[in-house]
Amino acid sequence: MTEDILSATGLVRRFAGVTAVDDVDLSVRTGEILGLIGPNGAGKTTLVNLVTGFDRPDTGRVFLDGHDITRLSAAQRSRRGLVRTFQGARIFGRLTVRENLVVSALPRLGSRRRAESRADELLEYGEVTALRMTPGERLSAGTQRIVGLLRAVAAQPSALLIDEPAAGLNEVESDQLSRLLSAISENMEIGMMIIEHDMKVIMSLCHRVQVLNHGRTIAVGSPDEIRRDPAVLTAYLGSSSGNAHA
Amino acid sequence: MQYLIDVLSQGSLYALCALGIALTFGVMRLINFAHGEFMMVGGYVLVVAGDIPVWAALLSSVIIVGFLAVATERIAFRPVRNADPETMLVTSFAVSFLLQSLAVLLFGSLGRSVRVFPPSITGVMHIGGLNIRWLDIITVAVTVTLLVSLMAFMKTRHGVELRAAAENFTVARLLGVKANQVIGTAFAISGVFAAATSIVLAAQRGLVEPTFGTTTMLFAFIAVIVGGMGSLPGAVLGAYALGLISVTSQALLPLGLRQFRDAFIFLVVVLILLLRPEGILRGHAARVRI
Amino acid sequence: MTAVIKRARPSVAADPAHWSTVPALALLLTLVCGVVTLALPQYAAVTVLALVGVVFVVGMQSFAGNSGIFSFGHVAFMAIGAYTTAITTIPEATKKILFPGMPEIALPAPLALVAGGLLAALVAALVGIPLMRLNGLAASLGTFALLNIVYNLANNLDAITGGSTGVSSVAQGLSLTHALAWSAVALLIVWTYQQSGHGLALRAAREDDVAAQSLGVAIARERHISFVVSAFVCGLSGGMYAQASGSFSPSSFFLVATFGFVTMLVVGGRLSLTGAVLGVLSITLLREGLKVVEQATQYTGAVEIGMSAAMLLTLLLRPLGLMGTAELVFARRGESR
Amino acid sequence: MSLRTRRSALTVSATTALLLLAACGSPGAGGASPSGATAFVIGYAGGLSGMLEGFEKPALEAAKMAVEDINRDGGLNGKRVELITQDTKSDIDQGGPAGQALLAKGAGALLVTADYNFGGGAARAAQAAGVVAVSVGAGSPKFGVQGIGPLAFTMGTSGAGDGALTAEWAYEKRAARSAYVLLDDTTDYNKDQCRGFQTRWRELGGVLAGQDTFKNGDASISPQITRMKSLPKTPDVIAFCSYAPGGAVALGQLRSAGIDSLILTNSGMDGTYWFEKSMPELSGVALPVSASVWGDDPAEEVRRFVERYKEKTGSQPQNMYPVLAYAAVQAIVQAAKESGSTKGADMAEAMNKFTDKQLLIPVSFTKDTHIDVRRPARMLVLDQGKWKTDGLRSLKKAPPLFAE
Repeated sequence: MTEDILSATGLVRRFAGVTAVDDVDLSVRTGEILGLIGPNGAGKTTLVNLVTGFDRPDTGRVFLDGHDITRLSAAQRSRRGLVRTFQGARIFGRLTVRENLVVSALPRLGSRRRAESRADELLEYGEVTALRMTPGERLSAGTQRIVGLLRAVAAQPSALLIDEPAAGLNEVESDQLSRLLSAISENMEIGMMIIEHDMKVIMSLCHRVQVLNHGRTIAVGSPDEIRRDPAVLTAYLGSSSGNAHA
Repeated sequence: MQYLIDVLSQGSLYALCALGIALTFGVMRLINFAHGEFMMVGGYVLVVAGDIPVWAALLSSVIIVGFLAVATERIAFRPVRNADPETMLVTSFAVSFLLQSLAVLLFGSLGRSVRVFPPSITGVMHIGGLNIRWLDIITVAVTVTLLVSLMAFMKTRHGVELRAAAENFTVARLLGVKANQVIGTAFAISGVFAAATSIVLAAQRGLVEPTFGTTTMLFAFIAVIVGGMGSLPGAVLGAYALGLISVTSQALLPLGLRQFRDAFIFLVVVLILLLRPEGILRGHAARVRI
Repeated sequence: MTAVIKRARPSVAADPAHWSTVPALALLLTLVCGVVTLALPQYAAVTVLALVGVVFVVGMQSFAGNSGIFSFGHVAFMAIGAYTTAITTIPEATKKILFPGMPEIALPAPLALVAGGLLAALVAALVGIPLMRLNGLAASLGTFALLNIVYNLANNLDAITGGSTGVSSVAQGLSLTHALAWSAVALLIVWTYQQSGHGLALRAAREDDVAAQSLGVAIARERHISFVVSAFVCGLSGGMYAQASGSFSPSSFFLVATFGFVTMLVVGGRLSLTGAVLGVLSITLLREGLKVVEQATQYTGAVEIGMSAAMLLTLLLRPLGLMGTAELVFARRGESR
Repeated sequence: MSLRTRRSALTVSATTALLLLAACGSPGAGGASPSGATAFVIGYAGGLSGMLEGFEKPALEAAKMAVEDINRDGGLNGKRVELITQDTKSDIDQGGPAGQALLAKGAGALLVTADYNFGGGAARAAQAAGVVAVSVGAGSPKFGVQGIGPLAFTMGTSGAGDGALTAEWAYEKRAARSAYVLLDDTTDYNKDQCRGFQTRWRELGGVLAGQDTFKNGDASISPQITRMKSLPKTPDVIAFCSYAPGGAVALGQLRSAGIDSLILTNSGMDGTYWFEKSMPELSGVALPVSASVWGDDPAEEVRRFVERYKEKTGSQPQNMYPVLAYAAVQAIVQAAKESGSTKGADMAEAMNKFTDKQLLIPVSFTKDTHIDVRRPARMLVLDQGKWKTDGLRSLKKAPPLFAE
């Protein structure tokens, strides 16, 4: 267990009688990218919220680098190295791109100057230096997603949860983002978990994939194993046929 | 028991006013400080109406204030509809300031006395040792009637649209709800509530002056937030809660501390907020989705 | 004129944290107030009061602008500053006759102002613990509660505050130079805070609180810091007010003042320091100008109607206020791109 | 993009230019300032619009009448008297600047708003400039040497004195023995009135049945009424320390709750505007005033003045402030005549010696007390919706002016 940078055991979360997350375990190692997939309403976002502290589990615990962080707030978890991105990029609209990154780097680096040089490095890394003084609200959706990712990285996370990075992006943007993601994974000491609908992205990026359905884990394994897993196929076909009738 | 009647009466007054504020808050996130001045205009309509029959005076008050509310929305609020809440708030300051100044110009600052109902129904009934003012009964009755009518209205097509808009304005628009129409309707109803409040208030106070609506409006505004922003039942609940707080603090504080009553009231308000930061009933406007 | 407005727009790719905002604003204030006072000595008092307003609104902006939370309570800090200054500067002899209950503390005038600021900051530090955990409108209502509590106490703690009659005989005399100097101090404090990591983190939380949390911003703590800083500046303005007017009462620091200052801030542009300054100047100017018109035409109501119309028009055309997010800076022609 | 920058620069330049232009364009220098050589100028800094307008506009009309009278009688030592005005917009902060504006136009004395806070600013400006300022009717004993300076005077009476006077009147003339104190703690004047009443009431041997507070903004005083109703016996009188509008609201609610005790209040409840429609038959409210405007003042001059006022303005005054304003102008001119000087210090010196000086109403000041504590009051009693004067009354024993 100690080699897992991020892990969770027995997470349960109920909303008004519905069990959105039901006894889920997960683990991510440094350098690894874990994919989290499942049909709509499977409980993926709720799970991310539980892990990152935006929601509290009814039972179960979350560990970061071996420490129990179940009781910490989202901000506290982030300062300890557990950072997430959002479905919408949630860029700070009236701050410049550079400021977006500086905000993120500040809590860990402390000094403004160091945070700024870190931000500049990452802007270079993400090839968006030209946009450094642009307010976030003026960026295209694709660029916002990239800046959102760089911003999360600026916080120097040891574990990074990425919520649907490619949703709504075109092919080119999606490829660009995938390249950035794998570069980050290779170059930085980081454990990553990605929620994504785009199977192409998941299959090409992830080392392991975990599948949720109705709040429960129905399969964990390599992308190839998952592709062939009968339970996964049933879940997706079943739910999509269910959707078609609804 | 007597205090309970006081609470009911005071709470109903706040509730009437709070519903008007909550309606426009719900559809466009506007904290309308001019609502107090809508009430003030309603009061002056009753003053000017003078000796015409009660029902005619009341009707003209409702019509004029309703029209004023819709007109204000057209002229002042529509252009800033998509701006930040702060901008809309200050816009409502401007409207409120303008209406108050006009009232001073037209009627003077001293105020005018007014008799809304004939003397026969402004007296007191004694029932089993309790003193019940007819006015208390009227206040509660008006509140309940309007509340029931509002609930009935909410079930009609317009009402459903209004609720949808209060829930999520962008989605409602995508579903084909006409923004201008919905907001116009909300203001018209808000105006009717302002007029109703002004009638009850004028009957209770017997005096209309340029700042007629201010205090009640401020308390109702607190009720809306304490009750749950954007939630109509919340506004009503918040109003009665506030009535309860103010009546009990007046009744229970010892004489030496009674002058600090308002400090106590606001202390309790802060306590409620700390316990329930999104209001007693969590309103749609307060909900954040990640 | 070398001062040029710089906009935070993509086309103007310059550093929004330009060093020259404070000097530029200080120069603007000095020019405007200096010229007005020299040319029209009868407006000297108005000018000094406008500078008091500048200090207050700039102080309020450092909280409201950076946190995005609208405050109805900052006038309470002004009250605290004013009472502190009064209590510490009214001569013993006067105190004995007029305010027998007042504590016997004496401070030199500038120190009294700072003491007022510090006490306001202390109160903000205490009440901020619960209040800054609230969000959005609930926080605004919390600040409104603070305003009402302070007003209620000031009105009824007669022995210390002089009750509704308020305090008088404060050593009068806030010269234009002093008022300008304090305005510069206030601008510097607020600008320094705004440019600090704390200011930046809070602005991020203003834009998106969820994202800010995910990046480790402790929002309540950042708000609290901002609240204390802005309370200090507003407390300072209260002390200045006491010295400028010589007398005041609880109602000097209640709804009318609150609405007035909030209006100045929003009309000027609440996201910008320059906006705060310009809001005070333009509203004061508008009011004085309309008063002249009213006096000349004997058309009572010109001021009120004109003010409302101008406010409505400004917000209609510029919903983020006159300045939006832009700041006044010194820039050579072309440098700002 | 340079266009945008240039436009912004333009905005700032234009704003600055506008600032300067408007500043320079305003009068003062250009305004027709009456020449000090041929005229003595009295400035009126008052709330001629806004929330005080109802008190101040009638006062201004009366001040104008006084100036006319004085000029008709030959002016001030051969000089004409002129009245100039500056509207404070009923804004406390505008008091000081308004006073300064008037002084800059050459005012040799100021009339200021009938309130310590609203009138104080202009009075302090006058004090600083060495000019006498007279408040039309501030009721705070601090309006004078103590709170503003030796050049400030008020025509009003003190809350403590008014309260004590009603206590004596009710105890002696109405044989009242039990009293309830209902205090609107919004202003110090109210607190002083209730304090003065209680002090005197105890000294006289009256019973205090209970006390309670409310606030002027309260829409309803039901809890207070409930408390009062729970008394074993309805008190004979209620010392009701409040003012309209809130006072009118509370008083109406007392009556409609069936509490018929005699209500002792103050000049803030003078007038018929607040009850004529809502309670046309209202009775049993008493208050002390310096002059009755309801046609039956014991002094003939006052009655004549009120008639003239009605003729001139076409309206019935709603309170004594026009009378006080008239007297204030007379006081200023008398002081200048008697001292033979228009210097503030000399005029104040003369005013300090006023003892029952007949200026429509008697006016008395001393070196330390610039509020009249001697003036006999008229008790106004409301009977069937009409104010009637219940004779002249002087205080037998004055309570302390300031709270201990």
